[in-house]
Amino acid sequence: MLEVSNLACSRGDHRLFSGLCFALSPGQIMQVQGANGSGKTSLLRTLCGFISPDEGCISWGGTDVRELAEDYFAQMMYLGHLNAIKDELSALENLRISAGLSGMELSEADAIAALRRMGIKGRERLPTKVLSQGQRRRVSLARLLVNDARLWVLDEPLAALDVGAVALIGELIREHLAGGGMVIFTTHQPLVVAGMEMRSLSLS
Amino acid sequence: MLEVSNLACSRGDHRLFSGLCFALSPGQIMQVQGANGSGKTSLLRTLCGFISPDEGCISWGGTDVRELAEDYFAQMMYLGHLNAIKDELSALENLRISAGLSGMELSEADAIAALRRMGIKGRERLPTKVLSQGQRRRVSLARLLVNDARLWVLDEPLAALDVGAVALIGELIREHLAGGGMVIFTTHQPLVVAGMEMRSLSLS
Amino acid sequence: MKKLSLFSLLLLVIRRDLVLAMRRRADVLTTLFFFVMVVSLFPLGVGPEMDMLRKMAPGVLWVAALLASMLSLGRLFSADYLDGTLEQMLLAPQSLSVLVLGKMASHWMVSGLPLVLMTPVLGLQFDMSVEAIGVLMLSLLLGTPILSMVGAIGAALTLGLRGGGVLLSLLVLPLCIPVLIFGTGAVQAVTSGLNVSSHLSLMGALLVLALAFTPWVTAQALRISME
Amino acid sequence: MKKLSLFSLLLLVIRRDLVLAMRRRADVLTTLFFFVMVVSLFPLGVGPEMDMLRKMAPGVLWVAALLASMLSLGRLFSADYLDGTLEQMLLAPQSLSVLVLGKMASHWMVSGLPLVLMTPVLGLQFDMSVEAIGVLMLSLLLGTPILSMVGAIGAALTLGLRGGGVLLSLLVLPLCIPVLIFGTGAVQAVTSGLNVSSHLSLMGALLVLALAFTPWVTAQALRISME
Amino acid sequence: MAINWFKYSAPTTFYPLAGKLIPWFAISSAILFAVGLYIGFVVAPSDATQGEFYRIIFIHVPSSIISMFLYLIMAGYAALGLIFNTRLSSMMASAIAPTGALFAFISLWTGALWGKPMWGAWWVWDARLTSELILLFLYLGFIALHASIDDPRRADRAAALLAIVGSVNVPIIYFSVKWWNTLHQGSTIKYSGTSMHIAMQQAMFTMLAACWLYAIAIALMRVRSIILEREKNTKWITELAEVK
Ligand code: HEM
Ligand SMILES: Nc1ncnc2c1ncn2[C@@H]1O[C@H](COP(=O)(O)OP(=O)(O)OP(=O)(O)O)[C@@H](O)[C@H]1O
Ligand SMILES: Nc1ncnc2c1ncn2[C@@H]1O[C@H](COP(=O)(O)OP(=O)(O)OP(=O)(O)O)[C@@H](O)[C@H]1O
Ligand SMILES: [Mg+2]
Ligand SMILES: [Mg+2]
Repeated sequence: MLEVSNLACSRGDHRLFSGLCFALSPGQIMQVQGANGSGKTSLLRTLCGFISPDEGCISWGGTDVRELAEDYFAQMMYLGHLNAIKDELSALENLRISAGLSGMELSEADAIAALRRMGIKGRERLPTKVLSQGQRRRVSLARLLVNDARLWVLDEPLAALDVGAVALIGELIREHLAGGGMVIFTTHQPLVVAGMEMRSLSLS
Repeated sequence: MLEVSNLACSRGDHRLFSGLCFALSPGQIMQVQGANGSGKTSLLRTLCGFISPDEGCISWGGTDVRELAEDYFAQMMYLGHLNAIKDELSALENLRISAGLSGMELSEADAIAALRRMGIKGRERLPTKVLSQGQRRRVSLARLLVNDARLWVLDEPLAALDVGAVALIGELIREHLAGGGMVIFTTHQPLVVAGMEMRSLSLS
Repeated sequence: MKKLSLFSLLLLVIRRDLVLAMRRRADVLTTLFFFVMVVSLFPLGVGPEMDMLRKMAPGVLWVAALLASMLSLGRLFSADYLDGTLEQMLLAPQSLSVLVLGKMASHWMVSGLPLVLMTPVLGLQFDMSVEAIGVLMLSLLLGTPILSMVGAIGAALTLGLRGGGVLLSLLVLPLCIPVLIFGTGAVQAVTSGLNVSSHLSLMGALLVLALAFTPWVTAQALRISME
Repeated sequence: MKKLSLFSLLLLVIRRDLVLAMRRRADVLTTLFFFVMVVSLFPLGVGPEMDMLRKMAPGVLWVAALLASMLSLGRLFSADYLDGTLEQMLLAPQSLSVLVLGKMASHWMVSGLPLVLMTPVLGLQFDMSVEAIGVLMLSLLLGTPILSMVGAIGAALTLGLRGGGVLLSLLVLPLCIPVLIFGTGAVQAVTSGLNVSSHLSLMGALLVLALAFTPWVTAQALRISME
Repeated sequence: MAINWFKYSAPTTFYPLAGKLIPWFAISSAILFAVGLYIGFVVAPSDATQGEFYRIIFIHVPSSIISMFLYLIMAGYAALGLIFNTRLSSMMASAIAPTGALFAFISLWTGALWGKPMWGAWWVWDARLTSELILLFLYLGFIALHASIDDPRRADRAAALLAIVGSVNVPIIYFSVKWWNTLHQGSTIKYSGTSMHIAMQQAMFTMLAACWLYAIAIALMRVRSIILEREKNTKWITELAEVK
C-alpha cells in the first residue's frame, strides 16, 4: 500500500537520509531506528506531508500522496511528539472532538469505553491540564481506538508511559495489524508485538 | 542530609500520598516508582518547593527547607519534564546562561566540553529549535555536568534518549554518587547505575 | 461511528472553540473590557471637552474595536499550534477551509459580537446621537467579521514566531484600514446628514469578498507555516 | 567556574533577554511599528482637522505607548514559563527579585525606549510645538519604565492562563492610568504655559516607588503562579 | 475576658456563627432602608438649586462611599489571607468583591442619572468619575482573575496580591476632587459644621448604615456558600444538617 522510493530529506545544510526505499503492505509493521537526531521524526513527518522531501516520492496504493491529499489523510493517522489535546477540555471532550475532526461522530459511551481501556478511569471529566504526563499521553493514544485509519504513523508513542500502558499499546498494535492495518513507528524503548514480524529501518 | 517526614500531598480532591517518610544521605540514590498518575512528579515538585505539601516537613541538614530557601536551592538541582532551554539560543548559549542563572560563570571552553560529552558535537552553535527531541533533552541534561549541586532531582531524565545516552546518564549518576552526591529520580525505563545500591520508593 | 457532514463539522469546530472560550469564563468578558477600557482611556488623555469627544467618538470606538480584535487574534491558532491540535487539523480528511471558517466564526462570536452589543453604552458616554449609534453598530456588525477573517490570515502567517502578536498587528492593521475608514465614514455621513447606504453597502461587499476568499487563503497560510 | 555577583547576574539576565529579542529581529521593530500605526490610525478615524489633532496628540501618543507596552507584556514571562526556564529561575540560589528586575529592564529597553526615541517624529506629524515634544518625551521616559514594571506584576499573575493577554490588560490598565494622567497632564501644562515640574516630579516619585516595590511583588506573584 | 479570635477564624465555627448573624443584619438593614428612604423622599425638603433631583444623593453618596471602603476591607482580608494563610479571610475577600462591584456600579449609574439634569451629559471625563470607573474595573479584575484560576488556593493568593496593589487607587478617588479641578462636587459631609439640612443629614446617615448592614449580610451569605463549596469534601460539612 505505502511505497516510498528514493526518498531524500535534509534539514539546514545537513542531509538526514537519501535513497530511502521501502514498502509497507497490509498487516506489516516497521520500526524506524536510529540514534537521537538521526532523522526518524523527520521521516515520519515527511510521510505526513508536513515536510516536502528533497527527492523521491511517496505513494499510497500506487498514487502519489500529494495528489491524493485528503483521500490519503482519511486513511492514515499521525501521533507525534505533541499530544494534540486541549488542556482546558476534559479527556472525554478531547477524544470526541478529535474524532470529529477526523470526520467521525463518536458517542459519549464509546468515548468513555475507549478511555477506560486506556486506563483513564474516574478522570474522564477532569480538565486534562491536571492529569499527569503519562495520563495525558494515554488520552492522546485513545484516538487509536476510535479510528478506522489503515496506516498508523506513531512517533515515540511509548514516551511517558508506564509498563502496563506499554503492554497495552503492544496489544492494540497487534489487533490493528491483524485487521489488515499498517504501522510505522519509532521508539527508544523495547516494544513487543506478540506474533508479528517486526521489520526495521535504520537511519544513521 | 535530605529528610522527609510524614509528607502528604493532594491535587484537587485527590490524595496522592500521605505519611511519606524517607531520608537520603550522601552517596545514596533513590528511584520513585509508580504507575502513570501515581504522584511521582508531584512528589519531586514538592521537594523543590513548587507545591506546598498538605502536611509533613522536608528538611535539609536538619533545617526546614522553607527556612533555608535560597541556601537550599544553591545545593540542589531540578530537571523536570520541560527542558528549560530556549529555542532561539544555541546549545552553547543555553548552557552558559543556565549556569549563570544558578550562580556560576561558565567559560565557553568548559561549556563546549560538556556538550561534547553529551553528544552534541558539531551542533553547539545551531539554534536548539532545529535539534531533535533527544538532542534537546541532551542539551538540558548537560547542566548536570556544570553544576556543583549535591542533590539532583530528576524527573524522567531518560525520556527521548537513545540507548547510548541512557548509558551515559547512568555513568554520570555513578560519578556524582561517588563524589558524595545524592540523586532522587523517576523513570519508566530501566536505568543501570553500576555498583550502587538503588533504593526505591513506590507510590500507588 | 458515523461520518460527519461538512456542515456538522463546521458546527463542531464552532462549538469546540466556544466551549474552550467559556471554560476560561474570563475570556469573553476580557476582550469586552479591553474594548471598554481603551475607549475610556482616550478622554483621559485628551481631556473632557464634550464637543471634541463627540467628534472623536466613532474613530475611537472603531480603533478600539480594531485593537481588541487584533489582540485576541494571537490566540486564534497559536494554542492549537503549540499543543499539536493544528497538525491534526491539517491531517483532517475534509477541507481545511471549513475548519478554518469555523474557527473564524467562533472568534468573531467571542471577540466581535460582544463589542457590537456594548457600543450603545459607550456611545452614550460620548454623547452620540441615537441615529449615529445605530449606524455605528451596523458598521461594526458588518466590519468586525471582516477583521476576524482578515486577521486570521495574519495569525496563520505569524504562527510559531515569537513576538508574533506584534508582528501580526503589523501585517493585519494595514489590511484593515479600509474597513476602519468606511466604518467611521458611515457614522460621519449620518451626523452630517448624508446618505450612509453607500458606505455600508461597500462594507457589505467587503464582507462577502472576505467570506469567499479568506478561509482558503488562511488554510494555505497554515500549510506554509507548518512546514 | 566562579560565583557570579548580584550585579553581574542582573547584567546576565538583561543581556540574555536582549539577545533573545534580537534573535527575533522583528521583535523590537514590531512594537515600534505598532506604536506608529496606532498613532497614525487616529487621524484616519477622527478626520484631518489640525487644531483638533494638535490637542489630541499627547493623549493619543500616550495611549498608544500604553497599548504597545501592554501588548508586549504578554511575552515577558510566558515564554520562560512554557519552556521551563522560569522553574529554573525560581530555583536560582540568588534573590528572585534581581532576576525579575533584569527582565523588567530589558523589557523596557526593547519596548519602551524605542517609543521614546520615536516620539519627536510623530509629534511633528501632529504639529506639536518643540517644547511640548520635549516634555512629552521626558514624560514618556519617566513613564514607560513604570508601565513595564507595573505590567510585570500583571504578567506574572496571569501566567499560564489562556487568554491571559486580555486579562492582563484588564488588570494592568487601571493601575497605569495615573501615569497616563500625569504624563498627558504635563504636556497640557506646558502648552497652556503652566509649570510642568510638579507633574514630572510626581512621575519621578512614582518611578522610584515602582523600582522599590514592583520587583519584589512580581517575584511573589511568580511564586504564586508556579504553584 | 479574652475572646479567642482564632476560634472564629476557622470555617467550622464561623459557618454556624454567620448563619445566626445573617438574619439580624438583613432585618435591620431592611428597616433602615425603609426609614432612610422615607426620610429622604418624604420628609426632607426639596433643594433650592437642584429641585427634586437631588434626592438621588441618598443612594449615590452611600453607595460611592461604601464601594471605596469595601475595596479597602477586601484588600485587608486578602492581605490577611496571603500573609497568615487563613482560609477564611481569603474567602471573605472573594465574598466581598461582587458586593463592592455592585456598589461601584450603582454609584456610577446613579451618578450618571444625576449628571444628565445637572451637567447636561450622562457622563463627563472628570477625575472622580474616572477613578470610580477604575475602581469598578479593579473589582472586575479581581473577580476575573479569581475566576480564571482553577486551583482555589492559588486563585486566592494571586487575587490577593492584585487587591493589595490596586488599593493605591482608593486614595486617588478620595482626593481626586482636591487634586484636580473637577465638575464633581467636593466633600459636603464635614466633621465640623455642615451646610446640609438636618433631615437630609439624617436620611443620608440612615441610608449609609442600611447599605453597610446590607453589604455585611450579603457578604456573610456569600461566604457561607463559598465555605460549603470549598469544603464539600470535609467531614464536618457532610455532617451538617442542611447538607443532609
Ligand atoms: C457617574 C457619575 C458619578 C460618579 C462616578 C460619582 C462618584 C462619587 C463618589 C466616588 C463619591 C464619594 C466621595 C466621597 O466619599 O467623598 C461621590 C459623592 C458625591 N457625589 Fe458623585 N459621582 C457621580 C455623579 C455625581 C453628580 C452628577 C452629582 C451631582 C451634581 C454628584 C454629587 C455628589 C455628592 C454631593 C457627593 C457627596 C460628596 C461628599 O459629601 O463627600 N455626583 N460621588
Ligand atoms: N537547520 C539545521 N541545520 C543543521 N542540522 C539540522 C537543522 N535542522 C535540523 N537539523 C538536524 O536534523 C535532525 C532532525 O532529526 P529528527 O528530529 O528527525 O531526529 P530523530 O531521529 O527524531 O531524533 P530523536 O530520537 O532525538 O527524536 C537533527 O539531528 C538536527 O540536528
Ligand atoms: N484537580 C485534580 N483533581 C483530581 N485529580 C488531580 C487533580 N490534579 C491532579 N490530579 C491527579 O494527580 C495526579 C498527578 O500525578 P503526577 O503528575 O504527580 O503523576 P506521575 O506519577 O508523575 O505520573 P506520570 O508517570 O504519568 O508522569 C494525577 O493522577 C492527576 O490525575
Ligand atoms: Mg524524534
Ligand atoms: Mg510525571
